[in-house]
Amino acid sequence: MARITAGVGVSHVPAIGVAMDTKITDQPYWQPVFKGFEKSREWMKEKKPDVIFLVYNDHCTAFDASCIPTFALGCAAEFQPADEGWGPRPVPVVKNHQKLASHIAQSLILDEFDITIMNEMEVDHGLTVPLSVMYGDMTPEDEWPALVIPLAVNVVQYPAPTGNRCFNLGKAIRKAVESFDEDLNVVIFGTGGMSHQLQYKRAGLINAEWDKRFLDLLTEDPVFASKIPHVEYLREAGSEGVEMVMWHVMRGALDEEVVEVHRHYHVPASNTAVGHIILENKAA
Amino acid sequence: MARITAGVGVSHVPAIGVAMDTKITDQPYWQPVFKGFEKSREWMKEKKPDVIFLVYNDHCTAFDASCIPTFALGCAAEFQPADEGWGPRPVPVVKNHQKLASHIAQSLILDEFDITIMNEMEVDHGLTVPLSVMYGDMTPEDEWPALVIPLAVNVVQYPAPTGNRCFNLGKAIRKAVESFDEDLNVVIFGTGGMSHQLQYKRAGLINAEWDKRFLDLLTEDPVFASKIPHVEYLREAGSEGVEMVMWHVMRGALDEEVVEVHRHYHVPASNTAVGHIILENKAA
Amino acid sequence: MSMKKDYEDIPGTFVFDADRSREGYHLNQFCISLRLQKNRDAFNANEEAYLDKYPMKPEQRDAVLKRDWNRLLELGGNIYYTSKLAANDGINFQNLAGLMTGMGVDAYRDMMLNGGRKVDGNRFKKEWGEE
Amino acid sequence: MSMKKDYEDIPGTFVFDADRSREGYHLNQFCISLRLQKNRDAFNANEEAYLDKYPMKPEQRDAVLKRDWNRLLELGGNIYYTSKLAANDGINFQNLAGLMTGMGVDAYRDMMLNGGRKVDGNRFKKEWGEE
Ligand SMILES: [Fe+3]
Ligand SMILES: [Fe+3]
Repeated sequence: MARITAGVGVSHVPAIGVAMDTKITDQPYWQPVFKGFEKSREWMKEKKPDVIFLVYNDHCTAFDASCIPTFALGCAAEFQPADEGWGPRPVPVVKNHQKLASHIAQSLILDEFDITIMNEMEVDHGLTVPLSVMYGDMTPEDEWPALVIPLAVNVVQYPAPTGNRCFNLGKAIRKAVESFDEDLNVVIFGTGGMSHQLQYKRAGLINAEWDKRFLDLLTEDPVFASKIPHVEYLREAGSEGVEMVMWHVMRGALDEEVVEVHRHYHVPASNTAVGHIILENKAA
Repeated sequence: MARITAGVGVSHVPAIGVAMDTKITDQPYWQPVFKGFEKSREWMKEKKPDVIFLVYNDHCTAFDASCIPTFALGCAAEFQPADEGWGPRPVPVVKNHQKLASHIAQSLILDEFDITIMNEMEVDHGLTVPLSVMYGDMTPEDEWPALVIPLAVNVVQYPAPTGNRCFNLGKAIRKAVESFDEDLNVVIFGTGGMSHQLQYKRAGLINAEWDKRFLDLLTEDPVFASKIPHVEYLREAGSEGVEMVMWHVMRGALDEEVVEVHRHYHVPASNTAVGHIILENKAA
Repeated sequence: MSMKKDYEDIPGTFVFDADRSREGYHLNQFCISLRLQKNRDAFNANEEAYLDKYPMKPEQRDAVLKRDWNRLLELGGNIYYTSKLAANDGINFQNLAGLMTGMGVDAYRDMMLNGGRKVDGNRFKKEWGEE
Repeated sequence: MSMKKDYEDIPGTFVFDADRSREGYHLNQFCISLRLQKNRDAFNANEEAYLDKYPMKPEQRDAVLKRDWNRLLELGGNIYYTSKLAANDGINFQNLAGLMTGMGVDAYRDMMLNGGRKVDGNRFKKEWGEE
């Protein structure tokens, strides 16, 4: 049977992708950002997930304003890195575990999650930057070491799904994975955040104290964390900080009690606080 | 405040649209189909809804297989009748109450329904045939007497949302409508069905007994009706009979107790059993 | 995978689930492209060349060219898609059903006028002598 | 309509809700079109002619032509969309923020290096002397 063994929370700042793609990660500005992922890359090598279930948001790339799904599950065979306005990232094409993806889609809909099924989709930095930081440098000729099932969450147009809804979606994803008859080690990623505001006169807001409390809660009291209302993210963590609702999907898919095996926090990467956590199920 | 005063269940057989568009409704084949809508057209004139919330399914017209939303709510200013392969129907463009539509979208997402917001969408016979049978002949130069908010439900790729999910969505739509500060008379339509199978060797299946029981339950025991599992629709009412899950959205938006003011049932229209019911809230 | 399909014992019926949808994807995308007149014109001018744009399996392509309506469904086609190919050929839903059932258009129409196909005897594959 | 907006008292911030999305629709669709090189080329060759394809309001069009980044947001633009216009001009997210805040690119970068904008004093409009 397939099982979810661990969860990864990680920011997906586009400038981090640019830093890797332009080979400037050892510059003083970037060095401390990447230092915090050294242990993560070791962990990935040990953990060797067969499949990554990757929760992210599209940044007006694959989805324009004509069609805005709350939850869009990628069921295509593969996903090309998108041109976001400055050319596609030079990273491998993302390959799906198509049977597991459509099994999850069916299971979620019967569990009363109103998923949108995507049979064609390009993926932007929201999906590829987490893979890059966790796996290290890769060229388009390489293959990502794991298959990837993308779940795109609307966090651009208000309202994003509630934290509670995301948390319960995580539980339903776990149930779906565990009812799949192939022996697969699945790791789930929740991405985005942490505190940041990209727009208007309050741009540049960072709230390190709030972010650290969020990381603490995620490990220790995830149900409480999932009840944080949208307005708190917006006010305390910046208008784009609301991306953090996606971390609750990851957390909901794990055991109630988890072991925090790694944490990394750094300000800034471009406009954003970089946060990262690795949580393992105890039984795993 | 806006309020939902009544619900309409009605089949949306494409051949019914063709019969109206080609002016053959008084032929012996069609006459009994349309006879049953005479009272409905009178009722619409009396009832004068400001807005129709119209639950229907797209038949691989606006949505191809690349993107399959479970629930897609139309938030565009207007919706053009689509070319489904034999030219667009000669009926008026469908105009939205855009503010109410986006109010409902927001309210539903905060109520944990994972709606897809559509800001551009063409509409097929699933939406225009119910308007035609309820309002009578209209030309593209006319205006539909009501504004229309379309909700497209996936019933083409298995699984459709459950009956229970649809019923609860109806309740959430009602709550959203009632929290909108404009005095509006809203009527909700659930469309599709009744029993029919369009495909393969069992095509032509009709189950009048099952259909009539469904209509009875809809009036008298809607919660029980909403628990009917997918396999029962598929087996008893034909593979395309599963469209009837959309009637539960309509029923869920009404009071527990309703008055059945009209019913019509006829076999056949093309491959399909035509069913129609009008339910009013008692207080309305 | 391990999700049991409680609808698989219904005779003469394909439930268009994720497995069928995956199998029929390019076939169905081809069919829906015929919704638009310019695509119908291109297809009708040169079917083979038009089909080259859709990476479907050889047997799917063959079923399209032969208008083998049942085979299209067996290979992952869905009726709402294949009906667009039928519409291009001037075949409406009812006549398509006449062909798929093997009854022929007139006998099918008569059956519908007489109340349609009864559900008794048509609920389970075993009633059709299938397993 | 009667849904109360509990986020309206946050200073220097637009929450891109349904009302803003409706207002900014054509503006945002224009911006996202610049995701693709062929559209960037067409826009850069003749901005006015390219903008004619998008039925936006005159003041939105004017703000595009003037690259008035804050005005774009005030008129229903969303940062993920307007950043595509900025990218076309060679302005990245950080430098765009430098412009929108009125701080200028260098002072903004320095603020970020020093831990970013503090939340204290930046939670409520009244803290900014706004209402
Ligand atoms: Fe992001
Ligand atoms: Fe239908």
